[in-house]
Amino acid sequence: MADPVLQIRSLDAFYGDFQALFSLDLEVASDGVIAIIGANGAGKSTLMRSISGMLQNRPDSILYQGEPIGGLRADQVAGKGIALVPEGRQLFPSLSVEENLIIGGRMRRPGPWSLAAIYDLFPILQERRHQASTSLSGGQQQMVAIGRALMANPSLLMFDEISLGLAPVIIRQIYEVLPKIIATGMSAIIVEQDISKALEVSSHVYCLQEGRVSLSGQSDTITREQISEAYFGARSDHGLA
Amino acid sequence: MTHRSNRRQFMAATGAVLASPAIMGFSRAYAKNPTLKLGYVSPATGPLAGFAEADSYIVDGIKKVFRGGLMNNGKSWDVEIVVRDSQSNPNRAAEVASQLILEDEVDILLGAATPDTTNPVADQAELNEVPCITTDCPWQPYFFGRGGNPAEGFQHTFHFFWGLEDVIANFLSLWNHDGVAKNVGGLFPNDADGNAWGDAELGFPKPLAGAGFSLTDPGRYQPLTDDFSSYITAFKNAGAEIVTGVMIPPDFGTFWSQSGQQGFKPKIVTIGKALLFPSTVAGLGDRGVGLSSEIWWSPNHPFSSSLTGTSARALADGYTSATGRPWTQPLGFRHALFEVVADVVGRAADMEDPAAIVAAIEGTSMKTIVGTVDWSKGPVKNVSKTPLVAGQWQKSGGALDLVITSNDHAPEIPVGGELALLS
Amino acid sequence: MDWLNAIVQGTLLGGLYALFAAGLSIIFGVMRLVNIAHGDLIVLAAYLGLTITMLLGIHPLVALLVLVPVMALIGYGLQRLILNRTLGEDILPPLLVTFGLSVIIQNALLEVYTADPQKLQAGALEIASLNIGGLAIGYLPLLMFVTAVIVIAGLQFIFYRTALGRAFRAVSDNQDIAQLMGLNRRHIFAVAMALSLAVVAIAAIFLGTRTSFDPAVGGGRLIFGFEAVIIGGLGNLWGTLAGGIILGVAQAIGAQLHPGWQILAGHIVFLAILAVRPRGLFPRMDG
Amino acid sequence: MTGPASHQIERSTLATRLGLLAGAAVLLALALAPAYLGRADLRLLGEIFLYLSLASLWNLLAGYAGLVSVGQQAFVGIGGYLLFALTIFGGVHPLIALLIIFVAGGLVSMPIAALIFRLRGAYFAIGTWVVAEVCRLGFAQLGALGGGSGISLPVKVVKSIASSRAGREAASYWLALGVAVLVIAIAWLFLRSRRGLALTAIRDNELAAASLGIDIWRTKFVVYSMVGALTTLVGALIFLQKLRISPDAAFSVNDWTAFVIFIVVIGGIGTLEGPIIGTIVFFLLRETLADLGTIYLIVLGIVATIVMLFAPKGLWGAIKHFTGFQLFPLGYRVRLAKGGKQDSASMKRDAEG
Repeated sequence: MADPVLQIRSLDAFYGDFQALFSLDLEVASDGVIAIIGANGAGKSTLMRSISGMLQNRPDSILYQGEPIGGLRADQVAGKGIALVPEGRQLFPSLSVEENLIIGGRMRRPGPWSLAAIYDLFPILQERRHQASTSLSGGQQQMVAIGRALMANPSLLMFDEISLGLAPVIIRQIYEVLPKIIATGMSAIIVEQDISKALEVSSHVYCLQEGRVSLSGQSDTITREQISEAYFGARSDHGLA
Repeated sequence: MTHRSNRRQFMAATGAVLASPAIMGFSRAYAKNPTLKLGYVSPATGPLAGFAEADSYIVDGIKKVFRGGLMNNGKSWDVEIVVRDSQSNPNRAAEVASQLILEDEVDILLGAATPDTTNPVADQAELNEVPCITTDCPWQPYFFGRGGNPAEGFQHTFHFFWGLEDVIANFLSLWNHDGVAKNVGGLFPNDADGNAWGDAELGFPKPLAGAGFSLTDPGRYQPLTDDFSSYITAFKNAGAEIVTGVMIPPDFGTFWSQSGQQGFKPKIVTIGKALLFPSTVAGLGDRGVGLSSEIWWSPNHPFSSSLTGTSARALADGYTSATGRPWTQPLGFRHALFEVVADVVGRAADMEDPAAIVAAIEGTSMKTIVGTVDWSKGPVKNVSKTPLVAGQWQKSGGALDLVITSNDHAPEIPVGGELALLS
Repeated sequence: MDWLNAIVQGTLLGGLYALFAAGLSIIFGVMRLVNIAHGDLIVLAAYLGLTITMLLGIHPLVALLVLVPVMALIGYGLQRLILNRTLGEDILPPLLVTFGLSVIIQNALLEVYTADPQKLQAGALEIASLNIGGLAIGYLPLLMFVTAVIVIAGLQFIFYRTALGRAFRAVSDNQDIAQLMGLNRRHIFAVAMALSLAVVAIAAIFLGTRTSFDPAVGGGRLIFGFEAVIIGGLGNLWGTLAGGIILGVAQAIGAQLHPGWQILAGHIVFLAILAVRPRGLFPRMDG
Repeated sequence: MTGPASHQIERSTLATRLGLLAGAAVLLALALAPAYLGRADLRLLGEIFLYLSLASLWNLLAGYAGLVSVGQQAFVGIGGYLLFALTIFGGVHPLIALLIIFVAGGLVSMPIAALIFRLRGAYFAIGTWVVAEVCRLGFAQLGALGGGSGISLPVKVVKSIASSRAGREAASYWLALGVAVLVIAIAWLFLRSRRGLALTAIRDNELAAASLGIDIWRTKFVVYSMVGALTTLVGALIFLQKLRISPDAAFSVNDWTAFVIFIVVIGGIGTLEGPIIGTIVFFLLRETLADLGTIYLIVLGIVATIVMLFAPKGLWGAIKHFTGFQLFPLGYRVRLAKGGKQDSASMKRDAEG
């Protein structure tokens, strides 16, 4: 097996005095796709913030291509080729659709993604490219957010709750293009509430509970019972919908 | 019986001495010579700092003169001068004055430079019944600005300077010039000086009308105004050939360059306050030459110090050689302030009694470096007037100089040249 | 005619206010920084300009070639070393720190340059004027106004047509997400402050040529700058120019009615506009 | 772990109770000060109390209600001018004038609030400043009150407070002490009241507070008017000491707002104790350095800047962080019955939020 693109080794993450992640270990193989699931407050967003540099940690708790990045700022991490599609899309309202995309590509890393390639993937964005990003529908905004991250030509792309708040038909469309995107040569981390979607696109899955990994395994072999237990803790007798 | 001894006795009795910061003043009772404490408030910092630029030079010099002590009733008194900065802020002036009175327990309070300093200082002194002498502020803003009543006057506060009637008389003789229409434009701000100069009863309007001049006075502007177009338009419409006012330098600067731009070319521009200091006028470049102003004091004044015998010329030269800066008009008045103090100490019947000090101030009649100071001859109680002349900033040999061109009202001060028209 | 003249002169004065305000508008737009020291920085720049003209014996307008980069550098350093530490949700820390800076600059200038009023000498330009249909329009105010328009147009171009402007707006919209785009907000903020102080340098030269200045005059002008920015609306530099002109004309009309109402009229127009439109006339961003 | 018997909720700790006891002793000592302190010290203390009042009021506004005003000098100035107007032209006794001024201050603040509450954040701050400037320029137009020249308070008005000088000085001292105690007591009681709790909720999260049915506008309005009324009263007392008022002095943004903000920030914003510490530090600096002129102001600016950058919760914040002590108990602590785990942190709702 090739060297992993991302290794997380006993990561402790804090918000001030409050500890959100406890000695967390995680690994993303080169060209691999992992899914991260877990209940609200389990620490998924904290993990995203930690990897992307929005939350700074002990430098060697996060290794990217063998290099410690845990202590870097978000802009430095972005320069190394890690991009994030943030939860809730978070487009820049005072930038037009095209400007949102362009600013995503301002690191000018080489790779397959360009404005033309994004418009190819999401033709509707080309039509709307001069509009204010806030005037688009939720699904279209998600396309811009994905395009904006792709423009960086990242080696590791992270999706934080991309189906949140979108109509099922839109979610389906997005999950249809997702494998195509990843196939252009990158690793991915997908944070998702929809467990079946998460298992469908990933090769490996981690489940977080109260800031710790409660379960990890191959997406195709893991069972619903295992997930259910990992979601709600050992004593839970709830089933999953 | 003074408040001071009151407090001392009380503190000694209660043993609370150690709790009080005033312990420093307490030692006086045991010193060999008694100490006279003078408190002096002036605007060392802030927008008015120009008025106080010579203060430290004067105070240092005076301290040397007073080193041997001042004689009173055959007894030598050491003199301590406590200087406080008003920060050009009347709030702060009141604060430091009250500190000087209550904390430093000064025997005489002194203050100088514009109503923003003299009035709060004098108000605190009056309430706390401490003798107070101030200068460097026309007497009307001082007297009426504090709600003074000519019939009663004040109990403890005294002032020497000239008044509006003097500045008006001097300006009028300056303006009585062939080829200049008797048509004046007035620029009076809404501050203590401006309101006094522009006052319908006490200010410029009445005497000007009496002397056959017509005055265009659009109203009081707010200091630090950025646009004087409305004034310029009014002056142009009225055909004003003379401009007068009492302004701060930035306002005059704005007015004067806008006048140039908007084609208003008066023949005489005589402005109080803004044109006092050489640095301000030099800052106006060629446009500063030919402007005229009141002159309270200059090296050409034929007076000398009653303390040191120094002539006005020597005082100004001493300042220039010590600091490298040109002389300024407040220089003489600062020196005179301490001349008056020394004179008062010499005559006071009892230095321990504020009432005796007040009586000595009232009885002052002396020649100082700024002229005669005599409170018995004042226009109102508590005010003594010093002579005033007027002149013009002229260029001689490349250097700007304030030349006395009119001495009708103080003939003892020699003129140095003639008024030249601006256009 | 008098009224027309008042309006024309007021408009030209609006150019000066817009120059005061343009620098504020940039940093307020990019990082919501309320810079109380802005007025004192203008005075600082005027003194530096004075020193440059004296040392090199050059015309104040030529001194801009030196002054603009110097002030920009000061701005960059100031932001990176001090002001960046104050930025966050709370508007109080920047407010207080710039209040502190204002006091420090004012008194340091007093220490170094004394309280003497100073003025920049621009020679014949100061009083030369153009006569249009009986209206005398000074070249200096005209130049000031034209400069304000050019500066505003330039800033608007930078803001809405360049990569730097995109970065400004992105950081302004959402600092965290902008960081994810590889934008270092500390650097972007510092560049914005550098730009702001470059404009301050231009404003300072005009202020110092127009009338005399001393260390204390900065604060009084500051409030007009803020008013122009707020009247115009956040993120809209043309709005800032409009705001400056509205203030200038309001003052001129107030003065024509009664000299005492001149400054008051500007403030009242400001409050009236805000009472009706709390976000200003032409906002392009959300506060 | 549940059940009423296993824990009790209380506001105060032993340290707090001791602190209050000590505070009461200090207060008594201060009240008796005219008997044993000299005039200068009384005067200085009086000034300290007035600044303490201004600081506590501004703190209530900015630290608790989130209303960062740089225009409180509007109320100080209005208070001062009303005092002069009422006593000189109305012939009202100064002490009665103070009562009228307090009410008038509240009334004046209401339309101002209605106008500036439309503004948010920095716009609000600038708006308050402009309102204060309008007051300054407006009073400068009132010729009867001296216009731009200013006006002195006739000595006989001051003397009507008490015939003897000692009596006047004591009265003026007690007024200042009284208003400081009044302000702090009102702030404390208010913060413990229902509205005060709502205020803290708003400061912590405006959206959440709104969803809990708290009327944010109304709550802030009440605070603003209350602070306005009290600030006006303090302003009247300040100018009763200064004896002279002019528009620039009355509506000085530096004297009545910038220095007050310095005090609150140095002491610790958002705590009742902060303004007390800040006032002490401010006056220590002033009394030791003020003779240095420009240097003093530069030092003051530097101190305020450093505190804001490196100890944003101020000196009291630092003290509290290390000791957990608070003088004015606002928070609740859960004390578990014996055997229970000591865990106050999760339920503590202290003043810092």
